[in-house]
Amino acid sequence: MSTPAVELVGITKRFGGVLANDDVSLTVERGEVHAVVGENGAGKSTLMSVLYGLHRPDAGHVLRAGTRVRLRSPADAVAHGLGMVHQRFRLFPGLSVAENVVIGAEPVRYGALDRGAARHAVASLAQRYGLAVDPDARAGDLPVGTRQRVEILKALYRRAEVLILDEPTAVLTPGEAEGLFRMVRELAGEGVSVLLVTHKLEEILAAGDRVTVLRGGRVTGRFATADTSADELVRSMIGRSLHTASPSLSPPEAQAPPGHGPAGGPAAGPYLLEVRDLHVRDRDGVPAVAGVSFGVRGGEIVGIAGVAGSGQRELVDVVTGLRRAGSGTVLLHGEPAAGGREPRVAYVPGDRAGRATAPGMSLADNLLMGDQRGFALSPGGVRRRAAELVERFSIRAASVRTPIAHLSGGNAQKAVLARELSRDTPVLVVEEPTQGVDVGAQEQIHALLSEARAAGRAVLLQSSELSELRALSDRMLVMFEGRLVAELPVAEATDERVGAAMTGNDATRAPEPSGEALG
Amino acid sequence: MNAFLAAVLTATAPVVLAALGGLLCSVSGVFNMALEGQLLWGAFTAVLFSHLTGSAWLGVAGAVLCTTVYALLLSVPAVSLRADPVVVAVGTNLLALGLTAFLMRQIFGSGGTFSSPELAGLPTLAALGLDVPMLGPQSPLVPVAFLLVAAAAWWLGRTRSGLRLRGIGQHAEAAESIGLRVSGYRHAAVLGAGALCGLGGAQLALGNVTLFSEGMSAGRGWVAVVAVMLAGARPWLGLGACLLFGAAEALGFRLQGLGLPQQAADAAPYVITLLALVVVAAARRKETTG
Amino acid sequence: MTPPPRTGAVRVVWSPAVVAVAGALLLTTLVMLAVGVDPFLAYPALVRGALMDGNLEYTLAAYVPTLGMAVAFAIPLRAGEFNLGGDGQLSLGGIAAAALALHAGGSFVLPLVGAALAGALLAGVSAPLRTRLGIPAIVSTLLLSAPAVSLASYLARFPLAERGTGLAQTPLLPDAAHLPALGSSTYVTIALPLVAVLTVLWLLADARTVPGYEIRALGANREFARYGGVRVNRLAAVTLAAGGAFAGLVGGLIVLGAPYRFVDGALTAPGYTFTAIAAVLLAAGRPPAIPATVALLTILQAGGQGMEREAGVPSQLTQIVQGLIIVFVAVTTVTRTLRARSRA
Amino acid sequence: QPAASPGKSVILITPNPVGTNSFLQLSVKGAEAAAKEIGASFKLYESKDPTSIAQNLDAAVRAKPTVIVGVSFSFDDLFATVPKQQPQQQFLQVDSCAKDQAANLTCVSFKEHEAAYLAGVEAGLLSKSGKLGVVAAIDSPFVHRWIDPFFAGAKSVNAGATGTPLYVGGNNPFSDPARAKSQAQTLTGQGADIVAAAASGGNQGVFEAAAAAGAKAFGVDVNQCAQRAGTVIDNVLKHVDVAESAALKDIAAGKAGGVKVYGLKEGGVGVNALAGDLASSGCTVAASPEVVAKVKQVRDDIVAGRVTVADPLTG
Ligand SMILES: Nc1ncnc2c1ncn2[C@@H]1O[C@H](COP(=O)(O)OP(=O)(O)OP(=O)(O)O)[C@@H](O)[C@H]1O
Ligand SMILES: Nc1ncnc2c1ncn2[C@@H]1O[C@H](COP(=O)(O)OP(=O)(O)OP(=O)(O)O)[C@@H](O)[C@H]1O
Ligand SMILES: [Mg+2]
Ligand SMILES: [Mg+2]
Repeated sequence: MSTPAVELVGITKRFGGVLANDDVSLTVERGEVHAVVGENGAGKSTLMSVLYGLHRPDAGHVLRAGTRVRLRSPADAVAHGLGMVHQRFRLFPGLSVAENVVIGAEPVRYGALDRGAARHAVASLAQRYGLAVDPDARAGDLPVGTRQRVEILKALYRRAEVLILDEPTAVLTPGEAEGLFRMVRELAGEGVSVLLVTHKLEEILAAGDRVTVLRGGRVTGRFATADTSADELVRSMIGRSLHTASPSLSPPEAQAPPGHGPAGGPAAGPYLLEVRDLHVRDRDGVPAVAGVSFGVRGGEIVGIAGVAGSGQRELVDVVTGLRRAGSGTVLLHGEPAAGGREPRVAYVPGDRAGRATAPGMSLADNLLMGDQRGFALSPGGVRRRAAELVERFSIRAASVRTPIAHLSGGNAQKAVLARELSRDTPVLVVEEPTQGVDVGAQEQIHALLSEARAAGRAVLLQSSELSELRALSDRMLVMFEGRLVAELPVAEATDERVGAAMTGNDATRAPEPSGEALG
Repeated sequence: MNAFLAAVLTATAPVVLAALGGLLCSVSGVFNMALEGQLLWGAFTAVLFSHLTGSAWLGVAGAVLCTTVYALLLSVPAVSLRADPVVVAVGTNLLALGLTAFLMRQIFGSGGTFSSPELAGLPTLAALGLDVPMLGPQSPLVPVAFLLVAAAAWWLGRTRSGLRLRGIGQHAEAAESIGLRVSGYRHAAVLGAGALCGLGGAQLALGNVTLFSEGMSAGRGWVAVVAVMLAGARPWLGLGACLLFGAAEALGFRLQGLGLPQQAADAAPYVITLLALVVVAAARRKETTG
Repeated sequence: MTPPPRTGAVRVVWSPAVVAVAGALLLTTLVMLAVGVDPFLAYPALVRGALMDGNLEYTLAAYVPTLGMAVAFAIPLRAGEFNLGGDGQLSLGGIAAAALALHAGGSFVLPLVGAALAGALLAGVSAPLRTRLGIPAIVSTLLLSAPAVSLASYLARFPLAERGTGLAQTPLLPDAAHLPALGSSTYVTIALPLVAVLTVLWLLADARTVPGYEIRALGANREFARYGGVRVNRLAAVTLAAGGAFAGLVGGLIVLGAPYRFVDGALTAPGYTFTAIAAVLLAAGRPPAIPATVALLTILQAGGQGMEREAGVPSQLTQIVQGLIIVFVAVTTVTRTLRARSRA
Repeated sequence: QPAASPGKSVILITPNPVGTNSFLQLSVKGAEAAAKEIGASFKLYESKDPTSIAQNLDAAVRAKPTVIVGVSFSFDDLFATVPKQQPQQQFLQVDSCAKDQAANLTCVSFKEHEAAYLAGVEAGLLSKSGKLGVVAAIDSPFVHRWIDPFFAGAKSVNAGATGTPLYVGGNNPFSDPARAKSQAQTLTGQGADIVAAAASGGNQGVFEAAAAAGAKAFGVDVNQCAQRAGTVIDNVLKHVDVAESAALKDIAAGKAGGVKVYGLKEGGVGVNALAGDLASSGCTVAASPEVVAKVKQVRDDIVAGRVTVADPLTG
């Protein structure tokens, strides 16, 4: 082989008392897709940040194409042909897509920005890699999947020879993720090296050439994907096998029989949540939910599938009381919801930094939200309660007083789940529960959701991972353009059928507004 | 009507220059409340250099230079040392008030007001052969102020550095992660604001009048801050806010002559600005919901 | 006066502050030497001017309104709203108290209540402007301030004016409305314990009550608070009004203390509002530190007058010194409270 | 500790920072001069607000000087009580007098309205348009002593004369020359050909506006004619320094107490037209001997009581 594109040699990085990276070495060849995996808090983001000049290592160094380089800032990294797509996007919300892509390396003509050239460059890059974006759209108005594309275009435009992707698929729909990996392979074919951080093992096995596994800041395994298995990777990551096959590891055929959760038996409780002929308009007055009706019984998990932007978000907002319905009703225990944030509905939002947490507040304060009652509040009590949750849900944090922003992404997600699952509500609404969460934690979270079902709660689950929906739900609803276009017992929810329904191509079974769901 | 327009333009020019500076800072993500003190410092140094050199233009140059240097007092703590720009501004405003009055006594030997027949004021446009009767007798810095707004609008929208400045203000981390030197741009914005305040101060002390008087910025920097808050990152809107404010003020003077109490005239610009804001906001609201 | 909600809070407050003051003193000494003022004369004069020779009374008299205005700014700030309209709320509260004392008679209670209400009303106007029209409070409070000051000034100049004097001021308020003095002092009145108690109550509410928690959450992330069932618009309005009430109350307290009348301009001239904002920002998101930062700035100002009197330091030099100290203190107590405010 | 100096001393307390206020500047000058003459040391305490006035007064009382001078109405409340509590201490109030005057309080006040009336007479005679203006700092009752009598004087010689006052106001009314200039321009734009300035630091702005419009102006307190040669007709003078230093010397000599009112009669107020150095004053009224003659006549009438000038403060 020729000189490696990048070599990280003996990287050690300490944050106060936390040893985030401990003597980590890693080599990426030209044209290689190199996956980095590990539990939440294993040090993946830190390692990538070191490579991209965001953190300076306490020890160790970086070789780029065989020569030692000093990366003191992202500017240095960019100059050395590195590009990074952060999981929390770093786009300029008020700038256009084209501006976002070219900024920092703008085409100029007669001293002024050459906006035509910028637009053209973006359009041709987008076309070449099959990334559909409108160069003139405002970045802040784009859906997440498109933002991801813009991030990638940014790196491509700069002709990054080493592309770092930190959990790129966490917010993508399966279709989008597939497109991304096609592009990754294509780039690799052109000689670009790709560093891919992810929790989704099937992605690694499908798209990666080699894998480096981190645990507790140390390298615990190096594999060629051709010679390894999901199980081996998991063992290397968490030091043991999973109790049961993780949903994201196993093909659908291996799943438990439909309608049977760990509690066993089909759900049969009363309807705790009912939605009748719901109509909702989005902020611009465009109908987002158009005549949706369904019900969720106690002891049942109902999954909602759909392409992003099909009305799921608005539906959840109305059910949780964060948005007013245009018309139609939401019934809880058979009574109409009171209006305003509904206290009988616990809710795990998909937008972690924007809605589910206040990043600047302490972990303890974040764990309290929704449960604050009465007038007096004892800070000590709040911290004790938080410590209990941290213990029970094995959240890794320096202390309950640390701002939640300092937790690794997966641990912040666990904190949100801990808070909502511990609330004693009849109805539980969950969006993207395992987004950015490692396989061990995924397993734990799935078990928790099943427990909630067993306890007789009604669970409404929205996820962009079909496999997750299949693994957990008793029934699946598919939304398309604001309507429920399919209701499938989980046994019938094959990729083909759900996929067809999600894209509006399924005429087999559109549920009646007053059908079985409302009994 | 011409006289009214001329009065508005004269009164507004220093505010426009200061507001433009504040707007650049705001675009770059620094909240600049130090405009009042910098305007005062600009007025003082303009008079000082005009007096020392006998040339109004050297006075202007001196004011621009000195106020840019003075702006380091904001830019270094707020940008490099990450101090709260508002607190620093409170300090530098106070400092400017004390320093100008103190230096005035030390240098000119008199307190209060300094004016002298030898003090060179800025010529009028007419004197330079550029008379525009519509605008009244204005100093050349008045059209310059308005042209600078146009230039800034173009620069922000159409140039490489303008785009980068906008990006930095919107998301500093994002800017950093594509290799932009955030603090460099912010320093430039704050110092540029200093230069503009220097220009504004020079216009105030050598254009609007030809003298220096303790505290003569008299709240113009605060009006500029309000204009920046209203305008966000849009220079034309900032200009509009300044002009609206100036027009309301000039109108207030005229109504005072008809018996309107002084207090009502004082309040008029604020009330009118707020009303305009309410009307615009309500109209926009109706548009989106209706 | 400060409850210690956390052990070591005092240490946290003081360690950077001590550095700041030391550095500022060094700088100031250099300025003094440069202009020929004897620091050995000036510094003792500063301390005496603030704390000794009977000056403590006046320092306390300035401390009380400044602390009150600091809380008036800090309460909405916790919810993420900026109240820059302190001067207007202060003036309106002051004139309301004067009007009530003159025309409604009775003790100081009603005027104080009226003052607080007037301030709350004025600040409260900013709430619907923000929730219904999207005009940020930082803009509307500032724009409403000047007209309110003008209104108070107009009332003092015409309908409520005292005849036969050269100043625009109301007549002397009736004795019954005067705030009872503490001990033999004229300027230290029950305003001191009143503001102190209210401040402590606010600090307790902030740290140890559910509304306090909700306000903090609202300030930290509005959507998060909404998600958690907090009535965000109402709470934001409440904090704005509460801030305004505090400012209005301060206006009333000033007017009902010596010289027992509303003198046009006298409430805004000392610049309580901006001193208070600086103090709150210096406290950098730690409310328990506010009484200390207010004390620091008040002592500087009161002591500055002492320097002028005793050491013959010209008042311009005092301003220079104060300006330098504030910049210096800002640098050493680095804060992150107000980053994205320019986008307001 | 710099305790009260063993010898004599004078402490002057201002109600506001001296800054651009020519009246306060003059009172400082007067006290300083008097202190020198009587061999006393002099200290200036500048106040910022009512509380700091009281604090300064307290400090002054502690320092036990020969005389404590308080300037303006702002001392009315304090001087009604403090002198009684400090019977050993001599006090002097300039420009006003506290109620129930104590024996150890001396007062000096001025009839500036008489001088303003004379200026009005000049303006009435010299105005062609008959439209007069005043640019004053703020609309306070005291300031009306420069406005109402000015217009009254003009009307007394020119029945058709009209007057418009404008107030600078705003954020810094006493030092906003640009705003003052703009207001003077408003007045000249409306046809006023004479604008009197009573705007402290803003006066020079008024003169500039008048000069640019070919109009004329009046100055205040001190001779401001030289500030804009050929534009300033005359000044409404108030000899604070003279009156104050006379009072201080009296007190030092043991003649304390009482109110000394300085009007035209006492020579405490006036206009440059009446001064001996009129020719060299730079004031344009010097070029109109007939106006000067009329002014002298009206002055004599006022002194003799044949004409009374209404005091806006009491009337
Ligand atoms: N800036 C920081 N300050 C303090 N601690 C940090 C910082 N960055 C990372 N850490 C800690 O270092 C450890 C490694 O974090 P890192 O973000 O690299 O994990 P990760 O592998 O990316 O986890 P996840 O999968 O949850 O994103 C964690 O314990 C984290 O809390
Ligand atoms: N303000 C901060 N102070 C200290 N550490 C921080 C701060 N913000 C983030 N961190 C740490 O920096 C690390 C990298 O942040 P990054 O934005 O990549 O999140 P992440 O943990 O990788 O989350 P995700 O799972 O969403 O990728 C995180 O592990 C976090 O612990
Ligand atoms: Mg990470
Ligand atoms: Mg992560």
